[in-house]
Amino acid sequence: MNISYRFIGLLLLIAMILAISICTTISNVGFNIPHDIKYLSRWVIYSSYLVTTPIFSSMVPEIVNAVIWDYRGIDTFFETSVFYIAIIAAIALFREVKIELVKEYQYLGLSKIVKTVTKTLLVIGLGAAISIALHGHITPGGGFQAGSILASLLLIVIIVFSVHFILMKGLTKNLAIIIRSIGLIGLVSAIFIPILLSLIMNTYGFVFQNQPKVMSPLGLSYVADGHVLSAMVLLLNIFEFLAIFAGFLIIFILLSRPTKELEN
Amino acid sequence: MYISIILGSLPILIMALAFLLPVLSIFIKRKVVFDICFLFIAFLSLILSAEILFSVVGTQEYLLYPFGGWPPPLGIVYVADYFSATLATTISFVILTVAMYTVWYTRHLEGYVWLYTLILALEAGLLGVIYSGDIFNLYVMLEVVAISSYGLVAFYTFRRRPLASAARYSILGIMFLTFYFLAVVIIYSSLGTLNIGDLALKLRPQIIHLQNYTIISAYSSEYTNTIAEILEETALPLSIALLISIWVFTFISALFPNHFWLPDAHSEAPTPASAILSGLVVKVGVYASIRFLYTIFGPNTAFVHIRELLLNVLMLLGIISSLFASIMMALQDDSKRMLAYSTIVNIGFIYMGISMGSVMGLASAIYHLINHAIGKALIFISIGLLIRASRTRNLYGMAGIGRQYPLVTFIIIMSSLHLIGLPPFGGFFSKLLLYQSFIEKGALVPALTVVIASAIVAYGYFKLIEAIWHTPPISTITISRRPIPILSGISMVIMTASILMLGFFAPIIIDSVNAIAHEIVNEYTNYIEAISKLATILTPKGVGLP
Amino acid sequence: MIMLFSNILLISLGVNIAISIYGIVSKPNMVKKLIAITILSDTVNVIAIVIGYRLANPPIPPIHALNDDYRVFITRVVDPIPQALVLTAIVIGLALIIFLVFLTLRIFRVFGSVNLHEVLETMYKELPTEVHLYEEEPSD
Amino acid sequence: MSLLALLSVIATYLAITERDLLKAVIFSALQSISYVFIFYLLMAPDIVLVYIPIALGIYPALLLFLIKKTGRYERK
Amino acid sequence: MISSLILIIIGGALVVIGSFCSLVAAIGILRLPNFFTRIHALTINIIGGTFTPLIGCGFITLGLETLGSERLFIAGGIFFTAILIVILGPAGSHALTRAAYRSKAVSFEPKFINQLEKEQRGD
Amino acid sequence: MVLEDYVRIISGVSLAIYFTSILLYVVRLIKGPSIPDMVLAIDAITYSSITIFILLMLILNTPLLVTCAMVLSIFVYALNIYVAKYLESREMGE
Repeated sequence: MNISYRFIGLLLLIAMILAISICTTISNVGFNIPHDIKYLSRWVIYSSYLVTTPIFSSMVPEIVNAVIWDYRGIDTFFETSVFYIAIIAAIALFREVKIELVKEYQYLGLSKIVKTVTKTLLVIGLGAAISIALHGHITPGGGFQAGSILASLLLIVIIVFSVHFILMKGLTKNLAIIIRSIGLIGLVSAIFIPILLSLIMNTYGFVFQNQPKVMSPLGLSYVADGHVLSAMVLLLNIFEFLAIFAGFLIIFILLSRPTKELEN
Repeated sequence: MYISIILGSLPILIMALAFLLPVLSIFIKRKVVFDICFLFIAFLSLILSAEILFSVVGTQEYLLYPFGGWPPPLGIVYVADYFSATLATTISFVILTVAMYTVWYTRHLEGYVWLYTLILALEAGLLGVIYSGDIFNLYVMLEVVAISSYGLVAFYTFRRRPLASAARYSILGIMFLTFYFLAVVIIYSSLGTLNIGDLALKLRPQIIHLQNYTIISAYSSEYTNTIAEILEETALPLSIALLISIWVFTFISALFPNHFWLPDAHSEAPTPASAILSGLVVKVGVYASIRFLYTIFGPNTAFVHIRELLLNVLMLLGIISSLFASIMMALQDDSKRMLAYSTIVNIGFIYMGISMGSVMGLASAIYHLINHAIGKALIFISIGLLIRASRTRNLYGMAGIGRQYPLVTFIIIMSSLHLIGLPPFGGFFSKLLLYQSFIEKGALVPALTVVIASAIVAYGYFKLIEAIWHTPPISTITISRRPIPILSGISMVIMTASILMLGFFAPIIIDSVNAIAHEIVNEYTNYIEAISKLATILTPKGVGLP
Repeated sequence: MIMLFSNILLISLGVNIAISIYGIVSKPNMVKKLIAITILSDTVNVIAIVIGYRLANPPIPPIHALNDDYRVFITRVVDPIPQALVLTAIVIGLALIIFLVFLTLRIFRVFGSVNLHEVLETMYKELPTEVHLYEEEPSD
Repeated sequence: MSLLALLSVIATYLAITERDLLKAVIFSALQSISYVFIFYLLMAPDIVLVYIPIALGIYPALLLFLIKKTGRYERK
Repeated sequence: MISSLILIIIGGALVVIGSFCSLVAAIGILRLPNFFTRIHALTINIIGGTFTPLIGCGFITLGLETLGSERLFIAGGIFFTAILIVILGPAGSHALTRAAYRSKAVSFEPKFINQLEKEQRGD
Repeated sequence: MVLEDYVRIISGVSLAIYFTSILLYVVRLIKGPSIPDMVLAIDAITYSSITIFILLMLILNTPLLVTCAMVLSIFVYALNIYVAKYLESREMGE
């Protein structure tokens, strides 16, 4: 009886959506998908890989990556901070809980077929994630994408093999915190590189500066296949990859502790 | 217009130093090291933000920082005008004084590192909100503030009430901030830009001639001449975005219909966190409302009608909020809960001041905001000392505890008088200014509300003082007297001195607050001009779209 | 025709938002609230991406090929800025969800229930009876 | 695309009204897949790459951890 | 030119076979009576409905010379995806079926013969 | 040109068939009496969508989107594993 009510509700909902949209279309109200993009985006697209005037370019062909690391770098930095604070708050919520290792971890987990396949998958996925992180500024992808892919692969490993497997292999919580800190310190030092350089070279530098600008001639770049590409975004992507993946690892290790141990 | 690297690196620096503390906690176990680091970071932020304030006041120009060297609508820019510089200095000052108390507070607490880290992250987020000149960056910083507040509220994980109140607070907070993101997206889709100065420029096509700002409008206006038509087309979405964002800000600052989470959340946090949440975090919503209602959708835009309506609604909500919360406050038995309700009363006053729409009203709102930030933090930390001594928060349980600590009781009395609004403290002058601004416009109901709510609040505070000073102690609880810790004693004395100064130098402060309000209400072109100049400097000559 | 389709798209997304708000507000179970929150933030992200879409023949993702002509590219590319904003918003939403997951687990440990109505009832009920022993410290 | 949006409405409705939380998680996975489709059709490969691991890899796992620990059925 | 024609024709044929298999699998998943029979239809979907057309698409991209020098990269990606699916799909359905059998989450009705149960009992 | 038209026609027809089969899978997902049935339907939907992604990439001529299908093919496996673990074991972490 209950189920049938739910499906009648569903049908009414869909009929309502269709009716409202037809009515709005007939009365010519509503959102039209535009034929053109915003002028600001034109500027962003133009200056993201404009080799003719390198003083106003970010040298990143992947425009979304250019926006998140160059034009809006501080957003991304603080977004990583939000993630970090969430982890800190999670650790603070579970701060007095200890974990005991189970030595016979090979009897835990799912069947042998799944374990073998997961090992293969881990190798393949590690390669894919690293390539996505390294090519983040040329092809789709970047630090977050690679980090979250690798983290979810590790989650699959935790679920297939049990958390003790990962801990016995040496990927403990403290190691994850250290990797995460290396990533974050790398991020912070990378965004302050131009300022340090400017102090040495006696010019002006901006926080998050990627390529030469009007007021300062600093910039990190490298040449591949005759194309000048930004090395700064590459660095930031790698550090972000480390930070995101280790952050997720902390979360998963905390979360996958068996309940029995939590109660003590 | 000056480019200041201090402004650009301040929130990032605090956040990065806050990241270091948990890493150090793996290697170092001595608490003294972390105390020194914590106090040092808080002190550093006070020094740097005061430096920013002094250079803004000294040079009479805005301080700006473009991140990555991109001209404003393309990149993110931090802006320090008089208002944000003043507010940031207040925030750093309050956090430093609360930090001095926190060091004593955590002396037997497990997991003090997490508390320190969360407080520093909260400070970075607050400063970022204040300095940010970009509405999406504002969203990110609001999320930083929000998530560290959730973490602080849920800090006592072994007790029931903090967890439940944190759950309600965080679920609603996530929902509301998602709506703010929706509003940002709507604004971007209508006007094609995210920069506050650029938005302010675009929304006033009749007043400001876009040709004067060629560089900034070249970046983001597809129809430089026909912006008025675009405004007509997108009037409905923009009004919806304005309504949504103001609604979200009233949630953050706990105005009447959205206030219900505050008493639980603010009273269940650790005491230093309560001081910061109650004194500073709710002010973030006020700041953002002022930016949206005055700088962006100001009095001269095409949105006059919807803005007037919104101001009237805010006035009504402020009146209801202050009356309701003052009655609720007088009924409480729990000391921290009482102070939390007092925060809602004062937020009501501040919103009433904002919604007058005049220079004087805004000035009184800003003055009251600063007064309340310092006074509320002070009374929270001094009550926290007494709570520690008596081991209970209940007023009847705390009976007579004040006689053991005469200095603390004296400070509590002073700060209560400040918050009630009696001379010679700052609270009196800000409430007087508020009252005058209502009388000036002939609005009798708000003026009466200020008086009545203050009287009811006074009853609540007198109940508190009577309980801790006059009532004889209950014999079952043995109270042992301990010396007042030095650091928190110093911080309380500093804050008391500052609330006295806010009262003694009231004429000067009223003048400067009036100048700030005048700047925001009338001289909004200064903001746009500063950003436009920055864009002109940073754009290389001869660059244009093919 | 295009307007009809875009209207159906946007109205369905609006209905999704409405359903998820209903879920957040009226369902007492914390896990159900979590599911509703994920749906809400995802839907807002989809709306942001829809706003950045354009009608071109056919549109292409915002990535330069290394030897691209700007004039041809600009006629087909979709708007990159909403995509960048959404990328940021997705990670922020994930962080908040992670915090909520841990909070829910903690609530279950302490209260023995994840039903928020029950939890709040328990909380308010124990207010008059429980001794207010807060801010506890070891006696020294 | 509008068809997929309708599909996501179905999935959302079922996920919210379902009392069995495990089924609700599976319905929200269906909703995630339809959103992945929409992102793909709207030409946002970066979003797809970050949304797939998060919405199909991490959210269901977190929710299943929670459901395993707190109980499968939603009480009235 | 001729080689690319052959590649494209083979690829097109594989895609058509794949879509047929997908339809068959859909009908099977919809109409078959219980979970353990439906898992066969899923296998048809994995191998016939996904692996075959992906190989076909790889051949088509190899054959289409208008895609230019990037087509090797795309075809590599497609073949990689196909191999991943061949590895992961059966393992995933194995895990699911095993869990469903062990936890008795699925009813056996209509049941004709349960060979696995007999073997486990040692008959 | 003839070759491209041929490819386009074949891919278009296949796309239509794949979308139809996705609808059928959705019916099974809604009907599905037990949890493994529903997961099975989700699996089938995801596999079909991988194929659709590749075919759409051929039709729209946007070669950079191939990575999306690759990553999606990794994560089909995830939901299977999670539900299997949920059904099979006492704790998710063990």
